[in-house]
Amino acid sequence: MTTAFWIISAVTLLGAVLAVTLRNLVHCVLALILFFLGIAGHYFLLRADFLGVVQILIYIGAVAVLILFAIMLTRNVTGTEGPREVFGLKWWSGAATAAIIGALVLAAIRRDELSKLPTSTQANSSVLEIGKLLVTDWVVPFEAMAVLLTAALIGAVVIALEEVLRRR
Amino acid sequence: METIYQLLQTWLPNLPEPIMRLISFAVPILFVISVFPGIFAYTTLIERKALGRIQNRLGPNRVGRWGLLQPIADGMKLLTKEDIVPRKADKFTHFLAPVIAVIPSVMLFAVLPVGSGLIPVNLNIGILFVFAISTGSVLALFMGGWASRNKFSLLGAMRAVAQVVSYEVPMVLAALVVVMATGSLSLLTIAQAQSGGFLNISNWFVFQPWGFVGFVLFMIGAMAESARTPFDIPEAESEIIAGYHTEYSGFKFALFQLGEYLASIALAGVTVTMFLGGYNGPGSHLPYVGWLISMGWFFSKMMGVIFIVIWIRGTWPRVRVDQLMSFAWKMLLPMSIINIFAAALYHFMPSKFLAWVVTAVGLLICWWGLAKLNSDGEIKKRTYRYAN
Amino acid sequence: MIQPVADTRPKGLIETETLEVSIGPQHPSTHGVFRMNATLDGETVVALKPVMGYLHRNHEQLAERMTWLGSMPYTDRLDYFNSMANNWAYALSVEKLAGIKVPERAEYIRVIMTELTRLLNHICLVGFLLQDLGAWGTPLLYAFREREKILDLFETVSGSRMMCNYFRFGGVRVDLDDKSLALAREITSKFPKFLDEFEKLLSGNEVLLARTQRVGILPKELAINASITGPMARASGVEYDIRKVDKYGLYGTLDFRVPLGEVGDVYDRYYVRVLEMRESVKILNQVLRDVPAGPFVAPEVKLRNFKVPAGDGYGRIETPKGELGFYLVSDAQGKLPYRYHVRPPSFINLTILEDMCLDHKVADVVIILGSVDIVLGEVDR
Amino acid sequence: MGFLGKGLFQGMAVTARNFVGSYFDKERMVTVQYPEERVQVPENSRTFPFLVFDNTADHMRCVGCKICEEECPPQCIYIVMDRDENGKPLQRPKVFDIDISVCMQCQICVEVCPFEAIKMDNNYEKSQYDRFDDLVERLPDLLKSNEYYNHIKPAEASAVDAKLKAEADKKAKKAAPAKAAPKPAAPKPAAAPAPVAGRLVIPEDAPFTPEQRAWLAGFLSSAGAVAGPATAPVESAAVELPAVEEAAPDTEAAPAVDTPWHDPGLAMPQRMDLAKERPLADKLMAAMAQTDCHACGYDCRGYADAIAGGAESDLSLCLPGEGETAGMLEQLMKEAGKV
Repeated sequence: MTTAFWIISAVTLLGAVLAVTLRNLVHCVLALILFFLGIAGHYFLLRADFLGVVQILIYIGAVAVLILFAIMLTRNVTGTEGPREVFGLKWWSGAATAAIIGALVLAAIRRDELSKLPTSTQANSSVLEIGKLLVTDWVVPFEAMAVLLTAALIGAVVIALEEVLRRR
Repeated sequence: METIYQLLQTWLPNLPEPIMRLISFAVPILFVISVFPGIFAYTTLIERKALGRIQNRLGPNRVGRWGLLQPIADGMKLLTKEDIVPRKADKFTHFLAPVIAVIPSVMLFAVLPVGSGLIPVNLNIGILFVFAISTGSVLALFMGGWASRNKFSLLGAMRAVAQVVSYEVPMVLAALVVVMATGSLSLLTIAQAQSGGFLNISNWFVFQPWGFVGFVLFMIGAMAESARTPFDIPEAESEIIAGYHTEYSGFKFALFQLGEYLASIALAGVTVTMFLGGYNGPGSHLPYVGWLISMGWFFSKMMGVIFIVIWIRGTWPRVRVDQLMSFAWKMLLPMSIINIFAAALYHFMPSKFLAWVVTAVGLLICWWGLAKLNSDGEIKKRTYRYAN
Repeated sequence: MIQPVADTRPKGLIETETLEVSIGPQHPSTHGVFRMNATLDGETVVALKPVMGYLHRNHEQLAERMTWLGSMPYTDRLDYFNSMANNWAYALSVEKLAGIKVPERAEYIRVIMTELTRLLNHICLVGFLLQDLGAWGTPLLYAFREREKILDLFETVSGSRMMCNYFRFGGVRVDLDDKSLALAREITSKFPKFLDEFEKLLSGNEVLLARTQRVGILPKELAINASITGPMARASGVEYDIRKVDKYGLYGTLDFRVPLGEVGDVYDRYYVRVLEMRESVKILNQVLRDVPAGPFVAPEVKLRNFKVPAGDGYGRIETPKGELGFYLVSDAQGKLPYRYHVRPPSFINLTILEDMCLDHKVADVVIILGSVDIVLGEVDR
Repeated sequence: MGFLGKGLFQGMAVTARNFVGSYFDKERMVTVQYPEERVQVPENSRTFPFLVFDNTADHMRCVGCKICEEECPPQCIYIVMDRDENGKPLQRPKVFDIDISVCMQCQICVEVCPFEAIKMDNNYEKSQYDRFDDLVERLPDLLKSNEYYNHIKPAEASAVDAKLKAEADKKAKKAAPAKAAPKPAAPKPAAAPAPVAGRLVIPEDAPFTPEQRAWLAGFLSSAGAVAGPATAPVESAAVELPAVEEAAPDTEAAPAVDTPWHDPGLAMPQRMDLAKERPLADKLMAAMAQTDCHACGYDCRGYADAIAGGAESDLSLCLPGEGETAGMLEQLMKEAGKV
């Protein structure tokens, strides 16, 4: 199991590094997909099958594809134009943001509450449990997310509708 | 996998543990990678033969008796063809795309119960796995289309992405009714839930109103997902040449075809498992020979579904890209949501017969109403006048 | 060189870039070597320029270096689906110019051949249209199966399936014997049954209806202004059929109707052709019923050293694609045409392609082009 | 619109019927497995032209008159007339090329040929490995026997044979009275050394009278059935035979006795010599190639009369005579002061 962990971790990190260093935007997204896959692999290792599959379904099947779709329709995908230096001001500000988030996550882990949670060795129960939790304890955030997404959907329709009306 | 492991433990208890594990891994893998590409090869032949007969032609009949060796000849031809990469193409992505096209399609077979108790991997989230993996194929289409640096390829890739993302939604919702009925995401459990009844047939989900609607919706979604006529717009040859694989030749092209066919075969298998009783059929529950009979049932049903897909391909014209989209969002999505309610209604009604009738009538009315709502009144048969 | 068209439309919330796509000259559905330079906004066409001339063969100039008869086989190659109709148009023009009277039997044979040509042209057009719609060749192959029977008849009579070279000034080259007449009757009697099956396959098909209705509308005024002829004009509601207007040949005595469309979209163009086929069957039934005996070619017309008195003339007929006319000028020598000009229906019907395609999707462009019914041999000449 | 999807299922029913029908219904399944099975092509079917010969390849009907070359719309025929070493036309083509990559199979050459010499083949398997030379059919490739013609197009060929036979009979009838008139220059027609000249194919034991025999010899020679190595002396010997003169086709307009030069075997100086003392029309006629090919639109007599009478002003219409005739005609007209 540990061998698998190291391999998957290495792939994940490689994907992450490539995603920020490659010049070609499409290559970046492909590296990002590799990263998502690595994360999904970690979920599988942790016997969270459902989360792993959902990671693939949502992040690769939807998010990455949408990013690609957006990138495909833009100019200068190959990164041959524009500033060439990687370690510019933007990079440093990005690194700072990443460091802050990383520190927060680390702090959360160090608080030692996660390890006290019961570990599930029964893979088959995860779907059922998540489902129950979503409609009982977490029903308010769940519905709030649903409202948010609906709002986003309506917004997209409005923008597209404007385009359709203009064309007529 | 587990079945083989247990069998080995009972029959050859002296075998060392790692070897037992290895064998139990290897057998299903070998089964998947040997049987399904073979089915792919002969599906192409059957497709060409059937289309030929539909069009009053003979179809391939020169290589071997009845053209039986035609797939091999095709493969050899494609292997020996020049591999052309456009000069301005993104070489790496161009190379990677056909490979990625095949991998998810092969992975789909891992969760298909091909016979009574015969499933390569009994994943408890089988259906979700199917949907997650099949979205992977869209990446390949996108990469191929984008990396070719061809405007037609790009258009094809755009269409492919839009289409697959759109049809995923009604397809998942259509599959949801089955999950509701069985309370499980595992394809094996779903198949088991449809056994019993009269000749192992009457419990198939397709005979319930919601099951039938779900079957139709899922078939449409699967056809769109695997870009089959009438939803073959990503590679609509009369419009955008060959879409995303315009710039592919030789074996890369063959890999695209392989991936596409494997995906549609796998989705046919999933359709069979979810709605057409899977491996269940008369005789599939018998001891000793049941596994063989059930396998026969599964594959013949799968080929039946594939034949319907071919038949449709030989008959219908292709829809337009915007019609495709509005069909997905305005017809299929509402219908699949209504279908979920119908399934729930069916579940909670006391009398099953009454439930059957009520849901059937309700779904018919909804279908008719949706069709009325969506037709803008302009599309109809016309009458013509004559000048003297 | 085609210049990119500047996008002058107002900008909206979403700014989009246009994509220029050259559809053709090598493309599966341009019906030959034809090119459309399309500017796309997403999938929508915002500008489209037809580019033609890839198949230019100098037909008119060649004809001016050739005897009157020598051009006859070249007219076969204008619209290679309808060589019989092209032959007639040319023969009619020369006959008009030289004042030749055509024997009655020859007129009957001409009507038979031309109406059969109309059947095969329209049936193939429907097949090709469906091919453009993506129906995987099934309707096309059914159409070809029927077309084959007509072509077999043409081969039996004229010796060639497509390049018939059958008409002569003052008649036809060889007589239509009884066996061929019986074959023609058989084809005519079986055709409506096939047409019914064909319509069952297509006319009610929701996908076809959704794809073709309200697509590529050609308004009546534009059709008249752009001098569109043939089924295309009639689909837009223009009452114009040269068989009725000129009453050339036997058409003045025959009983048939001219179907007219209302909307002028692709579906009307498709269906008007189906209805025209039914009318053609009606014409064929009448003509085949009473073919008179007699000479099949005017005896006074010489094959060689055929001379045409000086003057000019324009002869036109209703080919399946529209008005095909030949404008001929003969000088004092009279051996060769001094001027030879073709009015090709495909070419003129193609001129309004952009007007029909704007604001439609790429997929529609293909079927609109398919519904125009062009043959590049005739467009480029 | 009724039930959504009704039309779609109707369509599927049609294709299903065709699917099943293709196994049982001959009307639906029209495929012919080409290399094994072949469609019987109709008799009228045409592909590329060929040249007909009678009996043996030496007796080709073509006289090399170049009408087809002139009339061919895509100009794919190339003919050079055969001449002996004295420059005398031998009434047959030396070169007859048809470029079948240019030929458009229009059949106009067949229609215009006055000698029934060129006909349309129906062999459609002409694939070659070379785009250039292999697609040019030379004289030996083009020559096919009359039997072959009869085989591929029985009805048409028998009509042609009947027509030729009728013409020949007419000739024979005309020739017979001419024979009856005593001719000083015909001492022994039957003994004419025809076999020596290599032109005769009439067997010695054929049931012909000497007159008929002589006429046939003449007919065959003048109709273009000329053997290869005919030498000049033999030719000039044959000139002495009046039978040969009379046998030229289409001489209704002018009896043979009046136009001794009307023999395509004669060279231009000989012909002009024979017509020396005659009026202009006869001199003009003697300048023609004497094939009566109608390339000009007349027979030789008619064209000469037309020029002499002023009805025809174009002096370049005699195709078989080539530049020689045109030049001579011009010269004669100049001499007569008519140009």
